[in-house]
Amino acid sequence: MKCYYGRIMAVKGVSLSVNPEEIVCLIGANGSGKTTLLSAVCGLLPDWTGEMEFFEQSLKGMEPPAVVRSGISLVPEGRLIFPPLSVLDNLKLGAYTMYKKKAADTVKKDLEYVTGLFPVLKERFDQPAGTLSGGEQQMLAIARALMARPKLLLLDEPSMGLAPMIVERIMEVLEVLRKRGITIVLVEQNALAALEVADRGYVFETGSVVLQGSADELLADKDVKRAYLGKDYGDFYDAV
Amino acid sequence: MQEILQYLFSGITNGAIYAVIAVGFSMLYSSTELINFAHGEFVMLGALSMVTLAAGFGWPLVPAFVLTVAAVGMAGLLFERLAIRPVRQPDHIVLIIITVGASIFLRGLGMLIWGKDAYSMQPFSDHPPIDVAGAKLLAQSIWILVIVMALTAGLHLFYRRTLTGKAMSACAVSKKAAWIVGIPTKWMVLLAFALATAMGAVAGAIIAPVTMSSYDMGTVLGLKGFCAAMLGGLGSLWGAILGGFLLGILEALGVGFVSSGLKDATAFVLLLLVLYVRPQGIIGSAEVKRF
Amino acid sequence: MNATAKTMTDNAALLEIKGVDKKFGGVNALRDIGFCLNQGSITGLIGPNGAGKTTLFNLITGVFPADRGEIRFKGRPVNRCRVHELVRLGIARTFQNVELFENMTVLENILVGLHTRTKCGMLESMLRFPRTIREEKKAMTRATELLEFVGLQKYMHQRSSDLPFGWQRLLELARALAAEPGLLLLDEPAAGLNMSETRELGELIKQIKDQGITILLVEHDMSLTMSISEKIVVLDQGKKIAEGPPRTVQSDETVMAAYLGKAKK
Amino acid sequence: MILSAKWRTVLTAAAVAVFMVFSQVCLAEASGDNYKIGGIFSVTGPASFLGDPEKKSMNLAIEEINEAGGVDGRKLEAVIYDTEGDPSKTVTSVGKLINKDRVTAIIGPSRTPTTLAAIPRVQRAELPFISCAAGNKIVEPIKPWVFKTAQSDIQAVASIYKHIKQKGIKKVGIITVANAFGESGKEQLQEQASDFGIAVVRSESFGADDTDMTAQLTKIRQEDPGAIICWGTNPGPAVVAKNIKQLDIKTPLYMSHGVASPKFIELAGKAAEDILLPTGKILVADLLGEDDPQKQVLSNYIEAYESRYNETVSGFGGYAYDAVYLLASAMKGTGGDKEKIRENLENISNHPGISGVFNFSKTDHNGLDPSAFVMVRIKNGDWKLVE
Amino acid sequence: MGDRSQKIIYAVFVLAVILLGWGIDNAYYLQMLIFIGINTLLALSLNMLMGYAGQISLGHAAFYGIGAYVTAILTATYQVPPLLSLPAAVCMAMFVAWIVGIPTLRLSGYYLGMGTLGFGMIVHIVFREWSSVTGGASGFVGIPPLTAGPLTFDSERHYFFLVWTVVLLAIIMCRRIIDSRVGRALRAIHDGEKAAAAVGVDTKKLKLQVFVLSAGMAALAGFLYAHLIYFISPGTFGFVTSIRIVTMVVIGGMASIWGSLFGASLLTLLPEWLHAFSEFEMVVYGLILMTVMIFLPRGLTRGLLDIYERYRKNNDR
Repeated sequence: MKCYYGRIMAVKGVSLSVNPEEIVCLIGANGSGKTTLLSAVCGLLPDWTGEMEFFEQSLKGMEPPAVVRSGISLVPEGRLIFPPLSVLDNLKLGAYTMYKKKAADTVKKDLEYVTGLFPVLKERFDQPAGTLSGGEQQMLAIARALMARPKLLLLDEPSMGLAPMIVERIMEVLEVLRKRGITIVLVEQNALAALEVADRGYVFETGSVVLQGSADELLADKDVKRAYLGKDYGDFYDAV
Repeated sequence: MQEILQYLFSGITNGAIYAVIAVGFSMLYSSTELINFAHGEFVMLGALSMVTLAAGFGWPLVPAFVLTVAAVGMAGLLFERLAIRPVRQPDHIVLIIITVGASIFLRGLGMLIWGKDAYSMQPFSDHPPIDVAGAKLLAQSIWILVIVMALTAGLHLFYRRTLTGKAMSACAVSKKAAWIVGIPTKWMVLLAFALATAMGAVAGAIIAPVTMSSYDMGTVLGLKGFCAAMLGGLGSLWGAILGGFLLGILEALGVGFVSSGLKDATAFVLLLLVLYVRPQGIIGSAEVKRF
Repeated sequence: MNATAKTMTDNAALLEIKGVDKKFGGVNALRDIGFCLNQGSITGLIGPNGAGKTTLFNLITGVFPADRGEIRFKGRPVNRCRVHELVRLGIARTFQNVELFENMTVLENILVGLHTRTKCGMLESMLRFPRTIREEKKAMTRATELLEFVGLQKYMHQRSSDLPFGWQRLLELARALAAEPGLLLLDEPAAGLNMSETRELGELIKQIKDQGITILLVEHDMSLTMSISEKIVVLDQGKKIAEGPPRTVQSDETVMAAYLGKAKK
Repeated sequence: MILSAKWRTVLTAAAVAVFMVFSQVCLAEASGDNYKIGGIFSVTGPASFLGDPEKKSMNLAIEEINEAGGVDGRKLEAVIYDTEGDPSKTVTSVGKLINKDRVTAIIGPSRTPTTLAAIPRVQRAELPFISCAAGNKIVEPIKPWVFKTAQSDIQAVASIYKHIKQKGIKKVGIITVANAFGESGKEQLQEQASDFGIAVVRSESFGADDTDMTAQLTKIRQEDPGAIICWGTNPGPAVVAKNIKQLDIKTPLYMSHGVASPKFIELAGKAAEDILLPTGKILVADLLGEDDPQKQVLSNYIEAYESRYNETVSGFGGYAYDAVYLLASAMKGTGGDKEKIRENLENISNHPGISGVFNFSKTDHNGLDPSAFVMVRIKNGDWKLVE
Repeated sequence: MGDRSQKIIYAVFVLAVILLGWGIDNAYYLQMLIFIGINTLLALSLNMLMGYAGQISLGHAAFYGIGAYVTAILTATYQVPPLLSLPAAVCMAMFVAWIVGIPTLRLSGYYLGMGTLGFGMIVHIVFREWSSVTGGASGFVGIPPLTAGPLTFDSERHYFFLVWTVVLLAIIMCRRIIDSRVGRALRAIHDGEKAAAAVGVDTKKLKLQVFVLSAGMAALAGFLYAHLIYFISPGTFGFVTSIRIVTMVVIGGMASIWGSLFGASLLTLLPEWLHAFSEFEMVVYGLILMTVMIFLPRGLTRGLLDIYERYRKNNDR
């Protein structure tokens, strides 16, 4: 079993693949095309060419509801929770496709499971989601995505704007999830934190993959730093 | 004192009607960011269907009411499918003109079906007016209030308790976020249309006994409802209810203490003041949107 | 590190930022930011996502006022100035996502850029006085010059939205230059450009600097930022964490940590 | 590129504009040997309850006259346009009638504002013009070419006040609709009150589309008037009647002739009981004595209208019916000469019509006196003559 | 740019006006053309505001009404010569626009629409209720025909030339504004208010200016209307008219001067043609409006051009 992402024009012909039950992280500076790629996978962007397959099923022309039903959930950048709704309602909406599959019983179990992962959420069930702190909101966003029982979980910048402690906690949860058999694609700017949990990584620069390899290899590679902080001062024009 | 009470009764009755119409506007706006200028015409369809079924065909009230609301809701559904969804460039001004076109079309249709005359029908119950400290409260007013309250409570429960209701509010909060979690937003929009127009039909059906219904009654009611929705805050259920009652009561007091000729002016001056001071409406908190 | 900034102040500061705070609904977007931009220099403003670069940008360009602190341009406080007043004073900007007037031609875009440098009001345009015509001619010449500078003179009469993205960037740059700014703020000018386009842009920015225009650059493309900036200011989570010449900043521990995250093990 | 795109825009627009204009020109018809009579009524729009029966009555009258051999052997031909109650539309329609259809005379419009908008044009075109609207401004001051057949508010108000005075009531409250009809009624009510020794203690208004008038009525009730007079056209007054019953106000309620149609009783239902109003004799035609000069005309009209259109006769169609007959009799022997028709119209006397017996003169272009009205009371859902 | 072609267009336009003016003997057609002219002015005025500056107004009939009522009151009640009442009417409307514009133009989107709508309603109610001055709901009678020195515009032909001269001048003015510094700034506001401010356009001031200008033009149309019909009543200046003006602009094509002319012509003539449908008139009218907007959202002028272009491309292939 393998899932492939084919060539995508918007991000200049990227090809990559993710194996089941692994954590793959996509790192790179802002605007390097990581988020665009995730949006395309989820069906948010209709304009892409190339091929994308998930468990040998093409994702071409699928709209987000269908993508979610097929087992891919996205934790979007900026979380996109529903602030006026309660935490519980947010979670229940995450299970919208499950309810529609007439699997209301499993929803209850899932609810217990995700609140087991993030006990904070249980304490705040009835609060409007907008009143949560940033870290709690991020947890809620992940929990909400899990409610749809994804086989593949896509996370876009889960560490953005969060304290290191919370980032650590979230990364721990990702490892737990992987053990439960969920495949994870992690888009991160915080490369070190991401590479620590990931099995493999791809480094993006201006819309294409410039490096790929196992997490350990990448951690050791100096070029990773280059992708973020640029070549040394002066090298640039010398190269011209 | 007795007069003030009487003004209040009058205001509350009208206000309740404005409120239901405003809820229709608000509901549609929160799901689609569209102002339906044909909404008043759906009120007209509701009123005239109710009169026809109840007074014309002599149906009992309940089935007549249910059929009216369901039929107009269906009309709203058709409206979305035929006139709103095919729009190639869903620019706000374009959508406004389409709904204006729809309002003219529906008015014309109403005239073809029911002719140019006005119709009236019996109140829901034949109870004499109730005397409260010398002021008279109509039985129909109580009916209207009860129905409006039941409806509000129902909507509140729908939004709070049912998955579909929650999904609709989620759509209203952020269409993208709703889409990501797998909520079929297009269906939600369709549902919003059906519900909003059904709301209009309810308004029409409950006022049919207190006033005269004719094919051209919709424009003014639509405008007042729009006004009320704006007053309370576009996109908020409670804002619409509050705006409706506020508008109705202030109009009645305006008649009582200012001048009956300036009654409508009272409403619009109030509206302008609210817009200038607090453009998001009394309850609304949504950011002021632009075209 | 903050000390290094002071030592660099050779020329007069064109823009001074002192102790600026900005809150959004309880969240501190910026906390106690302060630095100077020297006349005729290129300064890079960098930092990870959500560091507050855009907020700072918006404060300098007058989109909203600072909660606390002071911003001085040419020695004059500009905290409360509205956007268009700042342009008149000489602060011009470009946008991250390129905000061109899409329904207008390339030439017209530049002519709008000349807005602050021309005067004719509505009545004058209606009656078309000789002065109006003269002014229009002058504006036209100037616009053509600017288009030549960025190399778009051939496409004057095309709709701006029909240009390829890279050229749209150049057009926006030319439009900002039309306002004859003393300070030019560039918000991610290289985003969406390919390598060679980025190089050309770098050259262009240097040329602009050589005309005596001070530049503040927010850019993720580090190759570009590091190679043309004389000074780099680094923000993280609303705070300034470093300031200095590129080489120093590149090897700064705090900066590394902010970008790459802290190593756990 | 740009230049040519612009050119095409202009050319398209120009071509379409020219096409639109000329397609109209080509449609212009040649006039035959018939006398063309123009009709402009608000067949749709808020005053359609007036315009619709007027249009039908005009057609009816013309058919009748043609069946009887026409005028001097020449047939009449009706050209009718809809004003929608809108002054600008009226002006274009009048222009169309005068210049395109080249009619001999014009009948209508149904409402006072539209009539006032039409007057300057017909005056200039020197065309006999018989309005079907109630407003007194139409014939006051006298304009040579302008006549009207509808009873004026003056006579209606006079009839009501006469009745109130007989009952010994001194104070009245009035509630009028906020449009031209209501306003003109209000003016007359306030002007004539002192002539009858009556005081108007409270004057309120309501919007034509209002759904509830209890607030206004509450305000009137505070003044404790001896009678309430409501001046409006359907459906507003029906709401007023209902509200008065609901507020349990026992004061006698008078209505204007604007609601003199069975539709009002249908709308107001039980609330219509005991309401008093002045009306042309048409509503009570069968109650009139055989000696009444209008009896014959009325029963003929009612029978013809009801069998032709299969609906109950309304109180308003008669205005147009009268206008056609008045015009036809004035046209006799003129050969279509407009000045002669005008003179003949001014000399008509003792012409029994639907709305009354017409006696036109140089100083009276309405030709009706208060006897055109009878007071009726609504009893058991029907009209009863009040002595 | 296109200076010469513009001159040719104007020449064609003048020629067309002269030809139509002399060629048409039937006063009815002249009258229709006069109405088209007045409506073109209205559409043009709103197009400046809505099409070019991107600010919607659902109460434009108010300014139309102010123009008509001011001249009516001045000329009929106070016997002021129309030549003097013209500036008074226009200035009055502009003044009101200025006062109202300051708070209203801060709003945007539906809120701006609602604000202008409310303003329009209030003005309409004032016309209706202030009967001692405006004649109230029954309308204002006795407006004199237009005279200017030795000229009297009391025949359709004269009025036709007057109105279309005004329209031509208005078109030239608008064209000039649009092609000028101010006009470019306006269009810039429409394309992106943020970016416009960022290049130094005082968006607030400019929006207010164009609102005032637009009000003045609408008042001019009102002035012409009053002296054409000699009678005005509040009903002409209500909500329905405001919406009709918006419809003219949108159907004709936003931000297109010739589109205004086209939209105004179409919406003036359409009801005349639809009379053939009698009872079905409203239904057909509504349907046409909806269909045009659904399939040609950029308005008829642009839409038809697009279709023509597509057709040509297909044929070339």
